[in-house]
Amino acid sequence: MSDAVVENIKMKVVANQLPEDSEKIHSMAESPLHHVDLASLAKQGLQEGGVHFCEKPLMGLLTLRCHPSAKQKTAIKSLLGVALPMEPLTSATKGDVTVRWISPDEWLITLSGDKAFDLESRFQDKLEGHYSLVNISGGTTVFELSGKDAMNVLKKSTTIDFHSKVFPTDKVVSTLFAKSSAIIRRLDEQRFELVVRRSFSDYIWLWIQDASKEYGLVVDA
Amino acid sequence: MTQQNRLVSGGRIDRSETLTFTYNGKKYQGHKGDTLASAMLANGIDVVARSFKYSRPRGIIASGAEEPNAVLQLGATEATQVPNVRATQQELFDGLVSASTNGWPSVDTDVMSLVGKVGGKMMPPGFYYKTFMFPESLWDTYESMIRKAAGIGRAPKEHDPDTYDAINQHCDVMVVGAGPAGLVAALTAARGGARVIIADEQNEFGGSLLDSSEQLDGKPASEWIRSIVEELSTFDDVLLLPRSTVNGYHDHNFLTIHERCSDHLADIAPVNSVRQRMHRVRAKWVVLATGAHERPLVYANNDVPGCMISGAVSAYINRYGVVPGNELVVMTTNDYGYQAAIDWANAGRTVAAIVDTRTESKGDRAETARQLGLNIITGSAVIDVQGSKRVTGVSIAPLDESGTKVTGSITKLKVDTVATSGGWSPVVHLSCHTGSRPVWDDSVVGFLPGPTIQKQLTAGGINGQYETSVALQEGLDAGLQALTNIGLEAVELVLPRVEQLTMTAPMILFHIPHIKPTSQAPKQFVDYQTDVTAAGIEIACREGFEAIEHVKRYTAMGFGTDQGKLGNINGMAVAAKALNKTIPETGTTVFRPNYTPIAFGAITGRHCGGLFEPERYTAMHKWHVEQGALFEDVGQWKRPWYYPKGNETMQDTLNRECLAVRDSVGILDASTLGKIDIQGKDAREFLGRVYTNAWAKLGVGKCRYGLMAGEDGMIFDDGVTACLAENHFLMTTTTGGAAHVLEWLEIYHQTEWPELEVYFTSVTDHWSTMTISGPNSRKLLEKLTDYDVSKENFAFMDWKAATVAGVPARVFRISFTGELSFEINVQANYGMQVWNAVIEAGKEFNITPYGTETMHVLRAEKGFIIVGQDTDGSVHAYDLGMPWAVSMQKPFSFIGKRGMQREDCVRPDRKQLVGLKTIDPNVVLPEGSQGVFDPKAPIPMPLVGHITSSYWSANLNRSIAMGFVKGGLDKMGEKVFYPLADGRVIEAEICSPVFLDPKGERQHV
Amino acid sequence: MLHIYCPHCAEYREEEEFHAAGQAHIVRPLDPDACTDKEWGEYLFFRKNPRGLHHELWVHSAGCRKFFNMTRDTQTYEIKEIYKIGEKPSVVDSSVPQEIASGAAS
Amino acid sequence: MQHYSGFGLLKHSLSHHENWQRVWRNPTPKKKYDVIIIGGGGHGLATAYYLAKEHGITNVAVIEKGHLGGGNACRNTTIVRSNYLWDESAALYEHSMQLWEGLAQELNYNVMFSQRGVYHTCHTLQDMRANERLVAANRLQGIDNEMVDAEQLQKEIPTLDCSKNSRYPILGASVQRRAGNARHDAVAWGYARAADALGVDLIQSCEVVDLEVNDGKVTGVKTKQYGVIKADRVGCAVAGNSGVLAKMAGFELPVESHPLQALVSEPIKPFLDTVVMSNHVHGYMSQSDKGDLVIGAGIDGWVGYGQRGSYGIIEHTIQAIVELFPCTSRVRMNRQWGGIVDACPDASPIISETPVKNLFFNCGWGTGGFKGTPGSGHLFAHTLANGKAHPIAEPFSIKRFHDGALIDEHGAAGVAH
Repeated sequence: MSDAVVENIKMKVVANQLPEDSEKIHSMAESPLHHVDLASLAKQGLQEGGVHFCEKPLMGLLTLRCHPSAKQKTAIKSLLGVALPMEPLTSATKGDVTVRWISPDEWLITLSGDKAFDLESRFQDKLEGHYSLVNISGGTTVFELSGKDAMNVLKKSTTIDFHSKVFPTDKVVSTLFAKSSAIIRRLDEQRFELVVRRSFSDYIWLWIQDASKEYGLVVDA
Repeated sequence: MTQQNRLVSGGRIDRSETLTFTYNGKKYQGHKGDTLASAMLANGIDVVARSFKYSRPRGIIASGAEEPNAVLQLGATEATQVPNVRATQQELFDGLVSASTNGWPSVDTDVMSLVGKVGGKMMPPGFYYKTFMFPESLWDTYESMIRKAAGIGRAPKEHDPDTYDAINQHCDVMVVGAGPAGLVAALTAARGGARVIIADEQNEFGGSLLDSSEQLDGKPASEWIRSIVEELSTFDDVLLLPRSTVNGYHDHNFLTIHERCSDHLADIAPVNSVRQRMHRVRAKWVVLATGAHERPLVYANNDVPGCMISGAVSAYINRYGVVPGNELVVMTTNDYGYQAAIDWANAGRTVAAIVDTRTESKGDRAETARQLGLNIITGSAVIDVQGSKRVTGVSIAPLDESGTKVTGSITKLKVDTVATSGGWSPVVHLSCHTGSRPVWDDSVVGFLPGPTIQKQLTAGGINGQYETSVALQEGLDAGLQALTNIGLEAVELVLPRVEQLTMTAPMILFHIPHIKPTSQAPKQFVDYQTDVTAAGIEIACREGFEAIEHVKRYTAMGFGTDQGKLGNINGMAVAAKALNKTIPETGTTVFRPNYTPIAFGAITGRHCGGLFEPERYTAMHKWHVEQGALFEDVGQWKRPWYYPKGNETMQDTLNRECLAVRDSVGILDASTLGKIDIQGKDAREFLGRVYTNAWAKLGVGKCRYGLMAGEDGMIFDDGVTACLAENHFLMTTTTGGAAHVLEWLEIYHQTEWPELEVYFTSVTDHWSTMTISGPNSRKLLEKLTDYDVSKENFAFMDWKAATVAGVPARVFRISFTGELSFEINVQANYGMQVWNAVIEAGKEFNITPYGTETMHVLRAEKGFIIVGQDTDGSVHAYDLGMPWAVSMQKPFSFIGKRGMQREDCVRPDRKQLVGLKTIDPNVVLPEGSQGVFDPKAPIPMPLVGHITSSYWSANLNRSIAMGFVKGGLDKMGEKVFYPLADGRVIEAEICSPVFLDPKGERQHV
Repeated sequence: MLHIYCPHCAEYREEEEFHAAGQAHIVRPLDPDACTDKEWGEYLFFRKNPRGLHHELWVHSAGCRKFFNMTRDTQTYEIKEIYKIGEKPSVVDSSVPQEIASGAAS
Repeated sequence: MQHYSGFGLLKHSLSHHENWQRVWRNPTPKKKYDVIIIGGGGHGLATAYYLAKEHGITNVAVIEKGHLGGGNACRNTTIVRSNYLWDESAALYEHSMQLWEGLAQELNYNVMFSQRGVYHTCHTLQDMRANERLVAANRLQGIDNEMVDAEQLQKEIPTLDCSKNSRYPILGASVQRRAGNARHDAVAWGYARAADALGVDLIQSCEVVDLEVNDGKVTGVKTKQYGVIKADRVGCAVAGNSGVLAKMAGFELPVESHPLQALVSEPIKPFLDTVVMSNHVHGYMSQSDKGDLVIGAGIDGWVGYGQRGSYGIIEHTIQAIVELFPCTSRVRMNRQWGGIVDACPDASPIISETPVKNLFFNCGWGTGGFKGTPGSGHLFAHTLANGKAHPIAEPFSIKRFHDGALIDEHGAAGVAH
């Protein structure tokens, strides 16, 4: 078939997965811990303690798979506003976009939920060559653990060495979390971000409550 | 009750704080700082146990982890019972309740001891291998008798009220043991800037120094300890762990530490805190400063309460202010033994004699003893002990130079305590855990750590260095070495001055001879807890059990809860003598984790009860719970099994759900199916290689079912894959197989076909999947979307992007029920709301939620297989009667093609999956039933295949089944018989597995 | 407990994060259909299983999900080297024929 | 052979047990034997015993590099059962089971075979199907096996948590009541004593460093201590070293050697008088006559000859045990250890001729080795005596890994412990 025809063949499918009207986007969406009603817990529960927890619901999360050529790197940088971190276990942030190194050919991108489709389509238009960008926003959620004992809870839950000498701010690891898994990033000395899978989020929430008991767990809305 | 053995002053206990505890129902008092053992001795409690085999009274021998006798039951309530707690390691707390574990009616007067006395001679090592055989029928009776005598403590009957914890640690230097060597090593490393963990099993740091009256820099050792500990606690990167036993030293410098957080406070941990914590440590370098255990000597009746090891006597006096008796005799082969006598005398009680097996000692300790005017008898030994529940006297006799026989007449001494020292055994246990065998050293008279590939250093007693001054120096050296090894600068550290004592060489002696030969002498115990005697070891050797492992297993030596810490070396020495070999020739001893026992709960940590394993939920889980669904565990997922209404039986529910789907419309939460997004120009080629069927021509917008096989040709997964775009596919897998399939795709891509341009991404959790199935499903869908879902515009096995209930969705027109079906996929954050909308819109069609069980029935009516239920890893596509799902013409030899063509895989008489109709339509064959062709055949009967799926079909108003039958595909219409456990033989006819709508018209409407 | 260096994440991780995937350098025959049953059986099931140096395939399953090779002493459990897919081991047991290190994709 | 009995004990006690005979001799090896068995573990010793007893071949040597019964024979969790799924394995293990029954009397050595029953608990519908299938098969194969529901199970094992609120509630179980435990050391020692009495030379501390093979035929073994010892036939029963021996003979096996760990608690008063295995939560436990809880842990995923595995396996196993038996949470673990299991891809053993003539292998028993000991020895003796396999052993030839006639025991039974 002629090149003209090839042009028309749809190579990949990208579709907006959010309701058209922004009203619905918010009224209909339920994050994995929606049923827990963290807002009420925040009011009723402890107000002081060694560990603070909150969910950052309904963010946009995308998995980028690529062996970027120089050309692709430049294109991706202009698309994300930040260059792909090529150093293992590092991350880069620009505005509300954060890119985490997951493996030599995989990155996890987060941004505000309603911008995911836009990013997908811009990749579709601008990025040539072999790559895959997959929206996983519905299958993933983001937790934040902070406080003076946050690191202890992480040490109970993973085998990672979180000493600031070897785990500075912005470092990212994918690892086991209790009997599930998480992608963990250090936000500052006492703040950590956990990206976890939807179906495991209840388990991880239960685990965190249990492991935090001896320090006191504060839920932040 | 008064603490008659408590000194008015001295020791590290706090006399101002009195604690009350209970032993065998009686109340006693002790002080803060006591162990249960020291408090018992303070109160003059002699008998703490009855021995395992002979029921002999036993008393406290030691003061630490090596104690074999004082093993008690602890716990004030049923739920907090703890078996087999070593009194020497249990700190005293107010309200502690303890009890001895054996002896009836009581540990003091035990009728079994008579049996022990009489029957004892009938119980040589391995006696049970030699008897209880006749008549064969009585073995069960014999065994129940044996089991009555088994065990020490008991497990609680109620659930554990405490919580446990595990935490992962990383450090540069892990120091094991906080004695003089360990403390200096830790401080050196810490000052050099290393990340340090130092752990010690005792409640406070100091190790041997806590038990001695030694001075450092002219001051009591305790002051030096305090200064070191204070400085250590100033470092951010130093973790101090008292009450923490390093129990296991695993490969690549992984160590496990068992910390007792609250066992010293009460029966049960304070609210919100944990009882015990395991530290899982990964260390760059390990410094073993584990010290040494003193060896008792083996002599006649050496188990009578009042017989102790000399170091323990000193420890009770110096650390706890307790003198465990009035008149002491010491027997020693070395200078250290003298210390017990010196401490005893300084405590103001009578030392009847120091019996030194050597001809003389010129050492400083001996000199001190002389200056105290103590009676020293040389070249002699305590060969026998009088007394039963407490020592009343000893027999002393001269020995020959070699210590092998008694040479002169016996003198008797009236004493109530015997302290013996046979020298020290380095605590090499941890160094053995990774397979390194310890090496015997004659100068040390003990085993030293053997060569190892672990990054391990050793210091102090473990090296056979028992003098504080040397231990301190070795600790410093180890600390400096560790720093160099991890590339850090050493910082200066000045060691304290310690008096260097002169010593006379010890005598190498373990087993004290008796006037009678060992076989006839009174019992000379080697391993107290397992009642192993020197005579017993001689018998084992005589019978040909010559390897030390044989000796240990035949006699049970070292198999107690103390794991032979006191006895093993003595036992080897006795065996060596019997075999007339040296100890190294006899063998070596291996130690395995744990160094001391650990509660199962501590190892379990939080992974119990609700947190034993994750429960995975879909976005609609809450709804299913509210609807009263019962759940089926599929992998870690909780899937709705069925939704009973009112007082329906399970079958009622299934009938209702099944009919609803075929008559109107049902809805299933299919979100748990694995989903993998596949992109890249070679995606299609890749699918062709990993599925058994063809993918080259699958058009955009189309779906196809595929089978996945291993290289052996056997089926391990299946599912529908949709072509989203030319280079873009969405693969679905079984719920349980999702993770495995993704790894399967990755391993082939990464290791075999890296040249193929394709990426795989799991989107299982991203999509909520709800299947609406039944004749009314299209009408229902039409209510929820503006998209034209008519037959013309939306054909079977197509997928479309459409907006459902206001949410963008991917709708697949595929069917696992054989009905008109639509699988609606929406981004999971919208799953619950869209589900609600579908339920709402479905009301007019009486939409019925159905679970996995109904799904299984419906698909069985259509003869669709379920991988894992209708397959078991030993069947290929042809066995399943699915040749249509295999494309032998594909250019690439797909995975499984070659495997399924092996000689055995092409046999015509393989077991093949067929449908089975019971002759009596009302009988449902039990799943798992095994078929035979000839029900009259004798057992063992030739089995021709089993029932994999079997249900009552409400739609067909009869039972249906699928199963394997040898050569079944060519046996349509023939009979198979299923003999059941209840004696019935069910007759069934082989048929096509498609029981309903063979033309597939219903799903094509 | 093995402490394993992931060549992709470039740091040591605990064994829990990894899966052993068996002997390394077993290449899928390029023309399976030309293999005899015996040859196919050997490819499927027969292994070196050495006491001593062993070249193994591992995957960092809980981390970067990448496969890699390891040379490990099966007696002492000492890890001698880690190398990526497609690379050859540098630590080899002289008594083992070299074909294992030749050409193999994995 | 000195007869053992209660009266004997009494008699000997009068002479202070000074006159007990040696249980076996310590012979120096002859130049040549009809049969050499490499490996003085349970299987090797049983083979030697049956060679002498059933086939009258007594010019036999068992060559052991360490001490008798020092390998997996003394490292296993002592479980004996025969409820395997496929006809071939069911026949094999039932053959063994029937030899277990009465073994103590036959050997005049109390191997303490205690038929206290073995339960397989079911936690999912899939588990239930697999066990119902197994039970149905066993009954028609002539092997006792039955299903019990959760309620009945709770009655039979009060300490087992059969409630609905555990993570994976127990739905029922299959139980083979003839199954149980035996005293592992005693099995090796009993066979050794009996074989020795029939004239078999048991040669300990003698390491085989090579096999003497001439034009495709084995003619003897080369030992470190005694040089070459000739033999007409050589049988290898060296669990944990099969690969090493095969390498000497110049071929590979469909076998991988993995660490298999086990552990015991401190001795406590018996509360469990049977054996409970759960393939789903991955733990199994019995309680010895000494009072120890004997617990089997999982197999490490990598090849390892170090007789030790990873701590993570111990953690998971104990978590499973506490889940099954909550009353054990405050009980304390005393000791752990590891064995080396030679695992075949289909979890069934190999009793087979090899590419080398007159050289035979008995290996790949995985976790089935201990329970298989008598049957294995009995069948392997037949193979060595006749140069060809006994009908029960035929399906277990190496050939099955070429033609594909595998006997896949994990397919249906999960982990085939």
